[in-house]
Amino acid sequence: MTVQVLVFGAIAAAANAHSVSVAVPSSPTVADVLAALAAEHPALRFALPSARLAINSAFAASTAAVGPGDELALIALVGGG
Amino acid sequence: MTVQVLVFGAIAAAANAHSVSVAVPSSPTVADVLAALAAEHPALRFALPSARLAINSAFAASTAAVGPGDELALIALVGGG
Amino acid sequence: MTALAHIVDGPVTSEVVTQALATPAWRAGREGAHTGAIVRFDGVVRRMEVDASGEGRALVALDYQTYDPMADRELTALAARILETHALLRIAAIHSRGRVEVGATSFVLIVEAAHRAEALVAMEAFIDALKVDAPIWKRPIWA
Amino acid sequence: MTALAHIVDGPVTSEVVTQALATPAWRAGREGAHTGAIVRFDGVVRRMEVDASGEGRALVALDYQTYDPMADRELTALAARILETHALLRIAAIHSRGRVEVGATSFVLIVEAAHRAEALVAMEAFIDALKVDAPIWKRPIWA
Repeated sequence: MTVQVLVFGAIAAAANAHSVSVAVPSSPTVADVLAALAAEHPALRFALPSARLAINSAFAASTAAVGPGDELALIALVGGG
Repeated sequence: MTVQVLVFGAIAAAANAHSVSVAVPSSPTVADVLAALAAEHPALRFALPSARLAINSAFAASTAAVGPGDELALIALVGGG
Repeated sequence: MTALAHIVDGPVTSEVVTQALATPAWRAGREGAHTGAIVRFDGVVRRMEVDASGEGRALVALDYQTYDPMADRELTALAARILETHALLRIAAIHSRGRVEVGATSFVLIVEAAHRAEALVAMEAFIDALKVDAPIWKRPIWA
Repeated sequence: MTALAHIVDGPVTSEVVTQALATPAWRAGREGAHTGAIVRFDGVVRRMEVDASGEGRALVALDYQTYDPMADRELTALAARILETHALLRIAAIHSRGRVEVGATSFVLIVEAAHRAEALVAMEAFIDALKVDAPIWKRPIWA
Protein backbone atom coordinates (compact mmCIF):
# COMPACT_ATOMS: atom_id res chain seq x y z
CA MET A 1 0.00 0.00 0.00
CA THR A 2 0.99 3.63 -0.36
CA VAL A 3 0.84 6.16 2.48
CA GLN A 4 1.14 9.92 2.51
CA VAL A 5 3.39 11.54 5.12
CA LEU A 6 3.13 15.24 5.93
CA VAL A 7 6.46 17.06 6.17
CA PHE A 8 7.39 20.51 7.49
CA GLY A 9 10.15 23.04 7.83
CA ALA A 10 13.56 21.99 6.50
CA ILE A 11 12.16 18.60 5.43
CA ALA A 12 9.43 20.22 3.37
CA ALA A 13 12.08 22.43 1.81
CA ALA A 14 14.26 19.41 1.00
CA ALA A 15 11.29 17.50 -0.41
CA ASN A 16 10.00 20.59 -2.18
CA ALA A 17 6.55 19.48 -1.05
CA HIS A 18 4.30 19.44 2.02
CA SER A 19 3.82 15.70 1.87
CA VAL A 20 5.59 12.70 0.39
CA SER A 21 4.25 9.25 -0.48
CA VAL A 22 5.96 5.96 0.20
CA ALA A 23 5.16 2.31 -0.61
CA VAL A 24 4.92 0.13 2.49
CA PRO A 25 4.00 -3.53 3.15
CA SER A 26 0.40 -4.27 4.15
CA SER A 27 -0.31 -3.78 7.87
CA PRO A 28 2.68 -1.46 8.17
CA THR A 29 4.24 -0.21 11.37
CA VAL A 30 5.84 3.15 12.08
CA ALA A 31 9.26 1.52 11.54
CA ASP A 32 8.16 0.35 8.08
CA VAL A 33 7.15 3.89 7.13
CA LEU A 34 10.43 5.36 8.37
CA ALA A 35 12.43 2.69 6.51
CA ALA A 36 10.49 3.36 3.32
CA LEU A 37 11.07 7.11 3.67
CA ALA A 38 14.82 6.53 3.92
CA ALA A 39 14.82 4.14 0.96
CA GLU A 40 12.59 6.11 -1.39
CA HIS A 41 13.52 9.70 -0.44
CA PRO A 42 17.29 10.04 -0.11
CA ALA A 43 16.91 13.82 0.13
CA LEU A 44 15.16 13.40 3.48
CA ARG A 45 17.77 11.12 5.07
CA PHE A 46 19.54 14.05 6.75
CA ALA A 47 16.52 14.60 8.97
CA LEU A 48 15.51 11.05 9.81
CA PRO A 49 17.88 10.40 12.75
CA SER A 50 16.12 13.11 14.78
CA ALA A 51 12.64 12.63 13.35
CA ARG A 52 9.62 10.91 14.84
CA LEU A 53 6.40 9.88 13.18
CA ALA A 54 3.08 11.12 14.50
CA ILE A 55 -0.12 9.21 13.83
CA ASN A 56 -3.24 11.35 13.99
CA SER A 57 -1.41 14.15 15.82
CA ALA A 58 0.28 12.01 18.47
CA PHE A 59 3.85 10.70 18.51
CA ALA A 60 3.84 6.95 17.87
CA ALA A 61 6.26 4.19 18.91
CA SER A 62 8.19 2.43 16.15
CA THR A 63 6.09 -0.71 16.64
CA ALA A 64 2.76 1.11 16.35
CA ALA A 65 0.46 -0.01 13.53
CA VAL A 66 -0.42 2.38 10.73
CA GLY A 67 -4.01 2.12 9.47
CA PRO A 68 -5.33 3.09 6.05
CA GLY A 69 -7.10 6.31 7.14
CA ASP A 70 -4.41 7.56 9.52
CA GLU A 71 -2.86 10.99 9.13
CA LEU A 72 0.92 10.60 9.25
CA ALA A 73 3.35 13.44 9.96
CA LEU A 74 7.13 13.40 10.15
CA ILE A 75 8.24 15.64 13.03
CA ALA A 76 11.94 16.49 13.10
CA LEU A 77 13.86 17.93 16.02
CA VAL A 78 13.85 21.52 14.78
CA GLY A 79 11.26 23.05 17.08
CA GLY A 80 9.86 26.47 17.82
CA GLY A 81 10.56 28.91 20.61
CA MET B 1 37.36 56.38 71.51
CA THR B 2 33.77 55.18 71.30
CA VAL B 3 31.96 54.52 68.03
CA GLN B 4 28.31 53.86 67.27
CA VAL B 5 27.41 50.99 64.95
CA LEU B 6 23.99 50.76 63.31
CA VAL B 7 22.39 47.30 63.45
CA PHE B 8 19.37 45.82 61.66
CA GLY B 9 17.10 42.83 61.42
CA ALA B 10 17.96 39.90 63.67
CA ILE B 11 20.98 41.76 65.09
CA ALA B 12 18.81 44.71 66.10
CA ALA B 13 16.41 42.26 67.72
CA ALA B 14 19.26 40.56 69.62
CA ALA B 15 20.67 43.93 70.70
CA ASN B 16 17.20 45.26 71.43
CA ALA B 17 18.41 48.50 69.82
CA HIS B 18 19.05 50.04 66.41
CA SER B 19 22.64 50.88 67.27
CA VAL B 20 25.30 49.73 69.71
CA SER B 21 28.41 51.52 70.95
CA VAL B 22 31.85 50.02 71.38
CA ALA B 23 35.17 51.28 72.73
CA VAL B 24 37.99 51.06 70.19
CA PRO B 25 41.66 52.14 70.13
CA SER B 26 42.46 55.50 68.55
CA SER B 27 42.79 55.40 64.73
CA PRO B 28 40.73 52.21 64.61
CA THR B 29 40.30 49.92 61.64
CA VAL B 30 37.25 47.91 60.63
CA ALA B 31 38.87 44.85 62.23
CA ASP B 32 39.17 46.73 65.53
CA VAL B 33 35.48 47.61 65.48
CA LEU B 34 34.45 44.02 64.70
CA ALA B 35 36.71 42.69 67.47
CA ALA B 36 35.26 45.19 69.94
CA LEU B 37 31.71 44.21 68.94
CA ALA B 38 32.50 40.56 69.66
CA ALA B 39 34.16 41.39 72.99
CA GLU B 40 31.60 43.87 74.32
CA HIS B 41 28.37 42.45 72.86
CA PRO B 42 28.28 38.67 73.31
CA ALA B 43 24.61 38.64 72.19
CA LEU B 44 25.70 39.71 68.71
CA ARG B 45 28.39 37.05 68.25
CA PHE B 46 25.99 34.70 66.44
CA ALA B 47 25.84 37.15 63.53
CA LEU B 48 29.43 38.27 63.26
CA PRO B 49 30.83 35.43 61.13
CA SER B 50 28.57 36.46 58.23
CA ALA B 51 28.58 40.19 58.92
CA ARG B 52 30.47 42.98 57.20
CA LEU B 53 30.96 46.55 58.28
CA ALA B 54 29.89 49.40 56.03
CA ILE B 55 31.49 52.83 56.38
CA ASN B 56 29.33 55.64 55.06
CA SER B 57 27.08 53.22 53.16
CA ALA B 58 29.83 51.23 51.46
CA PHE B 59 31.26 47.85 52.47
CA ALA B 60 34.77 48.33 53.87
CA ALA B 61 37.80 46.02 54.01
CA SER B 62 38.98 44.88 57.43
CA THR B 63 42.06 47.09 57.16
CA ALA B 64 40.07 50.23 56.30
CA ALA B 65 40.43 53.16 58.73
CA VAL B 66 37.41 54.35 60.70
CA GLY B 67 37.25 58.14 61.14
CA PRO B 68 35.48 60.05 63.92
CA GLY B 69 32.53 61.27 61.82
CA ASP B 70 31.95 58.03 59.88
CA GLU B 71 28.57 56.29 59.86
CA LEU B 72 29.15 52.63 60.65
CA ALA B 73 26.65 49.86 59.92
CA LEU B 74 26.88 46.14 60.59
CA ILE B 75 25.38 44.26 57.62
CA ALA B 76 24.74 40.58 58.18
CA LEU B 77 24.06 37.97 55.56
CA VAL B 78 20.29 37.92 55.93
CA GLY B 79 19.21 39.87 52.88
CA GLY B 80 16.03 40.77 51.08
CA GLY B 81 14.31 39.26 48.04
CA MET C 1 -1.14 42.98 13.51
CA THR C 2 -2.24 43.59 17.09
CA ALA C 3 -0.44 41.73 19.82
CA LEU C 4 -2.65 39.40 21.80
CA ALA C 5 -2.98 39.72 25.56
CA HIS C 6 -4.29 36.66 27.35
CA ILE C 7 -5.95 36.50 30.71
CA VAL C 8 -4.47 33.67 32.69
CA ASP C 9 -6.47 32.37 35.60
CA GLY C 10 -6.50 28.58 35.50
CA PRO C 11 -3.66 26.28 36.53
CA VAL C 12 -2.73 25.46 32.92
CA THR C 13 -3.05 27.86 30.01
CA SER C 14 -1.66 26.87 26.63
CA GLU C 15 -2.36 27.99 23.14
CA VAL C 16 -0.91 28.54 19.70
CA VAL C 17 -2.17 31.85 18.33
CA THR C 18 -1.85 33.53 14.95
CA GLN C 19 -0.18 36.74 16.07
CA ALA C 20 2.61 38.27 18.10
CA LEU C 21 2.14 38.12 21.83
CA ALA C 22 1.67 40.77 24.49
CA THR C 23 1.87 40.51 28.25
CA PRO C 24 -0.85 38.24 29.59
CA ALA C 25 -2.80 39.52 32.56
CA TRP C 26 -1.84 37.31 35.45
CA ARG C 27 -4.83 37.04 37.70
CA ALA C 28 -4.11 36.15 41.31
CA GLY C 29 -5.80 32.84 42.02
CA ARG C 30 -6.69 30.84 45.08
CA GLU C 31 -3.14 29.50 44.95
CA GLY C 32 -1.90 33.06 45.42
CA ALA C 33 -1.08 32.76 49.10
CA HIS C 34 1.33 29.86 48.46
CA THR C 35 3.06 31.70 45.66
CA GLY C 36 6.62 32.84 46.29
CA ALA C 37 7.87 33.25 42.72
CA ILE C 38 6.44 34.08 39.33
CA VAL C 39 8.87 33.83 36.44
CA ARG C 40 8.01 34.94 32.95
CA PHE C 41 9.99 34.26 29.80
CA ASP C 42 9.46 36.18 26.56
CA GLY C 43 11.08 34.75 23.46
CA VAL C 44 11.65 37.65 21.10
CA VAL C 45 12.49 37.53 17.38
CA ARG C 46 16.12 38.58 17.09
CA ARG C 47 17.38 40.58 14.12
CA MET C 48 20.45 38.47 13.41
CA GLU C 49 20.14 34.79 12.57
CA VAL C 50 22.59 32.32 11.13
CA ASP C 51 21.75 31.38 7.54
CA ALA C 52 22.30 28.02 5.81
CA SER C 53 25.96 28.88 5.10
CA GLY C 54 26.63 29.61 8.78
CA GLU C 55 26.84 33.39 8.29
CA GLY C 56 25.07 35.91 10.51
CA ARG C 57 22.39 37.67 8.50
CA ALA C 58 19.69 40.24 9.25
CA LEU C 59 16.04 39.31 9.03
CA VAL C 60 12.81 41.23 9.19
CA ALA C 61 10.58 38.55 10.67
CA LEU C 62 10.18 34.86 11.41
CA ASP C 63 7.33 32.89 9.93
CA TYR C 64 6.20 30.16 12.33
CA GLN C 65 4.58 27.13 10.77
CA THR C 66 2.63 24.77 13.02
CA TYR C 67 1.17 21.33 12.50
CA ASP C 68 -2.36 21.72 13.81
CA PRO C 69 -3.99 20.58 16.02
CA MET C 70 -0.91 18.68 17.22
CA ALA C 71 0.99 21.87 18.12
CA ASP C 72 -1.73 22.95 20.53
CA ARG C 73 -2.05 19.45 21.98
CA GLU C 74 1.68 19.06 22.56
CA LEU C 75 1.91 22.49 24.16
CA THR C 76 -0.94 21.61 26.51
CA ALA C 77 0.46 18.16 27.33
CA LEU C 78 3.88 19.63 28.01
CA ALA C 79 2.45 22.37 30.24
CA ALA C 80 0.44 19.84 32.24
CA ARG C 81 3.48 17.56 32.59
CA ILE C 82 5.78 20.34 33.76
CA LEU C 83 3.13 21.64 36.18
CA GLU C 84 2.96 18.25 37.83
CA THR C 85 6.65 17.27 37.65
CA HIS C 86 7.84 20.51 39.20
CA ALA C 87 4.91 21.01 41.60
CA LEU C 88 4.04 24.36 40.08
CA LEU C 89 0.99 26.33 41.12
CA ARG C 90 0.33 27.64 37.64
CA ILE C 91 1.77 27.60 34.15
CA ALA C 92 0.97 29.39 30.92
CA ALA C 93 2.60 28.72 27.55
CA ILE C 94 1.57 30.62 24.44
CA HIS C 95 3.29 30.33 21.07
CA SER C 96 2.81 32.36 17.92
CA ARG C 97 1.86 30.94 14.54
CA GLY C 98 2.62 32.81 11.32
CA ARG C 99 4.68 35.95 10.85
CA VAL C 100 6.26 37.70 13.84
CA GLU C 101 8.40 40.81 13.26
CA VAL C 102 11.88 41.38 14.67
CA GLY C 103 11.54 42.70 18.23
CA ALA C 104 8.13 41.14 18.79
CA THR C 105 7.41 38.26 21.16
CA SER C 106 6.67 34.84 19.64
CA PHE C 107 6.66 32.75 22.80
CA VAL C 108 5.58 33.46 26.36
CA LEU C 109 6.04 31.10 29.28
CA ILE C 110 4.96 31.97 32.81
CA VAL C 111 5.42 29.71 35.78
CA GLU C 112 4.18 30.32 39.30
CA ALA C 113 5.62 28.33 42.19
CA ALA C 114 6.20 28.41 45.91
CA HIS C 115 9.93 29.01 45.43
CA ARG C 116 12.27 30.49 42.87
CA ALA C 117 14.36 27.34 42.38
CA GLU C 118 11.52 25.14 41.14
CA ALA C 119 10.18 27.92 38.93
CA LEU C 120 13.52 28.37 37.15
CA VAL C 121 14.16 24.63 36.76
CA ALA C 122 10.65 24.15 35.37
CA MET C 123 11.17 27.00 32.90
CA GLU C 124 14.39 25.48 31.56
CA ALA C 125 12.79 22.03 31.34
CA PHE C 126 9.78 23.40 29.47
CA ILE C 127 11.80 25.30 26.88
CA ASP C 128 14.16 22.38 26.28
CA ALA C 129 11.22 20.02 25.79
CA LEU C 130 9.37 22.51 23.60
CA LYS C 131 12.20 22.46 21.08
CA VAL C 132 12.00 18.66 20.89
CA ASP C 133 8.27 18.01 21.09
CA ALA C 134 6.36 20.94 19.64
CA PRO C 135 5.59 20.60 15.93
CA ILE C 136 6.45 24.24 15.26
CA TRP C 137 8.97 25.41 12.68
CA LYS C 138 10.37 28.81 11.95
CA ARG C 139 11.26 30.16 8.53
CA PRO C 140 13.45 33.26 8.38
CA ILE C 141 12.28 36.16 6.25
CA TRP C 142 15.61 37.75 5.38
CA ALA C 143 16.06 41.51 5.12
CA MET D 1 -1.62 50.91 49.22
CA THR D 2 -1.39 51.17 45.46
CA ALA D 3 1.15 49.00 43.70
CA LEU D 4 3.79 50.94 41.84
CA ALA D 5 4.32 50.45 38.13
CA HIS D 6 7.64 51.61 36.76
CA ILE D 7 8.47 52.54 33.23
CA VAL D 8 11.74 50.95 32.27
CA ASP D 9 13.58 52.39 29.31
CA GLY D 10 17.26 52.78 30.23
CA PRO D 11 19.84 49.98 30.37
CA VAL D 12 19.86 49.94 34.18
CA THR D 13 16.86 50.64 36.39
CA SER D 14 17.12 50.08 40.11
CA GLU D 15 15.20 51.40 43.05
CA VAL D 16 13.95 50.66 46.52
CA VAL D 17 10.39 51.88 46.84
CA THR D 18 7.99 52.13 49.76
CA GLN D 19 5.17 50.00 48.39
CA ALA D 20 4.28 46.71 46.77
CA LEU D 21 5.25 46.40 43.12
CA ALA D 22 3.23 46.05 39.94
CA THR D 23 4.35 45.08 36.46
CA PRO D 24 6.77 47.66 35.06
CA ALA D 25 6.09 48.81 31.52
CA TRP D 26 8.95 47.47 29.45
CA ARG D 27 9.58 49.90 26.67
CA ALA D 28 11.31 48.54 23.59
CA GLY D 29 14.62 50.31 23.26
CA ARG D 30 17.25 50.72 20.58
CA GLU D 31 18.64 47.38 21.79
CA GLY D 32 15.33 45.79 20.82
CA ALA D 33 16.51 44.25 17.60
CA HIS D 34 19.26 42.28 19.37
CA THR D 35 16.91 41.04 22.04
CA GLY D 36 16.10 37.33 22.02
CA ALA D 37 14.94 36.83 25.60
CA ILE D 38 13.31 38.88 28.33
CA VAL D 39 12.99 37.14 31.68
CA ARG D 40 11.09 38.62 34.58
CA PHE D 41 11.12 37.41 38.16
CA ASP D 42 8.50 38.45 40.71
CA GLY D 43 9.26 37.66 44.33
CA VAL D 44 5.92 37.32 46.08
CA VAL D 45 5.23 37.31 49.82
CA ARG D 46 4.29 33.72 50.70
CA ARG D 47 1.72 32.94 53.37
CA MET D 48 3.76 30.30 55.16
CA GLU D 49 7.14 31.11 56.68
CA VAL D 50 9.32 29.26 59.11
CA ASP D 51 9.38 30.89 62.54
CA ALA D 52 12.27 31.01 65.02
CA SER D 53 11.42 27.53 66.34
CA GLY D 54 11.58 26.06 62.82
CA GLU D 55 7.82 25.61 62.55
CA GLY D 56 5.79 26.66 59.50
CA ARG D 57 3.49 29.51 60.45
CA ALA D 58 1.06 31.75 58.58
CA LEU D 59 1.77 35.42 58.18
CA VAL D 60 -0.22 38.36 56.89
CA ALA D 61 2.64 40.47 55.56
CA LEU D 62 6.38 41.03 55.55
CA ASP D 63 7.85 44.30 56.73
CA TYR D 64 11.01 45.14 54.78
CA GLN D 65 13.53 47.32 56.55
CA THR D 66 16.26 48.94 54.46
CA TYR D 67 19.43 50.78 55.37
CA ASP D 68 19.20 53.90 53.25
CA PRO D 69 20.75 55.14 51.04
CA MET D 70 22.99 52.06 50.97
CA ALA D 71 20.17 49.75 49.87
CA ASP D 72 19.55 51.78 46.74
CA ARG D 73 23.27 52.10 46.02
CA GLU D 74 23.94 48.38 46.40
CA LEU D 75 20.96 47.51 44.20
CA THR D 76 22.24 49.88 41.50
CA ALA D 77 25.85 48.67 41.76
CA LEU D 78 24.70 45.06 41.58
CA ALA D 79 22.48 45.74 38.56
CA ALA D 80 25.32 47.50 36.73
CA ARG D 81 27.74 44.69 37.57
CA ILE D 82 25.39 41.94 36.38
CA LEU D 83 24.57 43.90 33.21
CA GLU D 84 28.23 44.02 32.31
CA THR D 85 29.30 40.57 33.51
CA HIS D 86 26.54 38.79 31.63
CA ALA D 87 26.49 41.07 28.58
CA LEU D 88 22.83 41.93 29.13
CA LEU D 89 21.03 44.50 27.02
CA ARG D 90 18.94 45.76 29.91
CA ILE D 91 18.25 45.09 33.57
CA ALA D 92 15.73 46.40 36.09
CA ALA D 93 15.70 45.60 39.80
CA ILE D 94 13.10 47.07 42.12
CA HIS D 95 12.68 46.14 45.78
CA SER D 96 9.98 47.08 48.25
CA ARG D 97 10.58 48.83 51.54
CA GLY D 98 8.04 48.60 54.37
CA ARG D 99 4.98 46.40 54.63
CA VAL D 100 3.99 44.10 51.76
CA GLU D 101 0.94 41.85 52.13
CA VAL D 102 0.86 38.12 51.45
CA GLY D 103 0.35 37.57 47.71
CA ALA D 104 1.86 40.92 46.74
CA THR D 105 5.17 41.39 44.95
CA SER D 106 8.11 42.74 46.94
CA PHE D 107 10.88 42.29 44.39
CA VAL D 108 10.94 42.51 40.60
CA LEU D 109 13.92 41.67 38.43
CA ILE D 110 13.81 41.89 34.65
CA VAL D 111 16.71 41.02 32.39
CA GLU D 112 16.85 41.42 28.65
CA ALA D 113 19.51 39.59 26.65
CA ALA D 114 20.29 38.24 23.22
CA HIS D 115 19.75 34.65 24.38
CA ARG D 116 17.84 32.78 27.05
CA ALA D 117 20.89 31.14 28.63
CA GLU D 118 22.63 34.36 29.64
CA ALA D 119 19.36 35.88 30.86
CA LEU D 120 18.67 32.95 33.20
CA VAL D 121 22.23 32.76 34.51
CA ALA D 122 22.24 36.52 35.14
CA MET D 123 18.94 36.26 37.00
CA GLU D 124 20.25 33.56 39.34
CA ALA D 125 23.48 35.48 39.91
CA PHE D 126 21.59 38.66 40.72
CA ILE D 127 19.25 37.08 43.24
CA ASP D 128 22.06 35.17 44.96
CA ALA D 129 24.13 38.36 45.26
CA LEU D 130 21.12 40.38 46.41
CA LYS D 131 20.72 38.16 49.45
CA VAL D 132 24.37 38.74 50.38
CA ASP D 133 24.89 42.39 49.48
CA ALA D 134 21.64 44.27 49.83
CA PRO D 135 21.08 45.84 53.26
CA ILE D 136 17.44 44.81 53.31
CA TRP D 137 15.81 42.78 56.09
CA LYS D 138 12.39 41.27 56.37
CA ARG D 139 10.34 41.01 59.53
CA PRO D 140 7.37 38.64 59.50
CA ILE D 141 4.03 39.96 60.65
CA TRP D 142 2.41 36.75 61.89
CA ALA D 143 -1.27 36.02 61.44
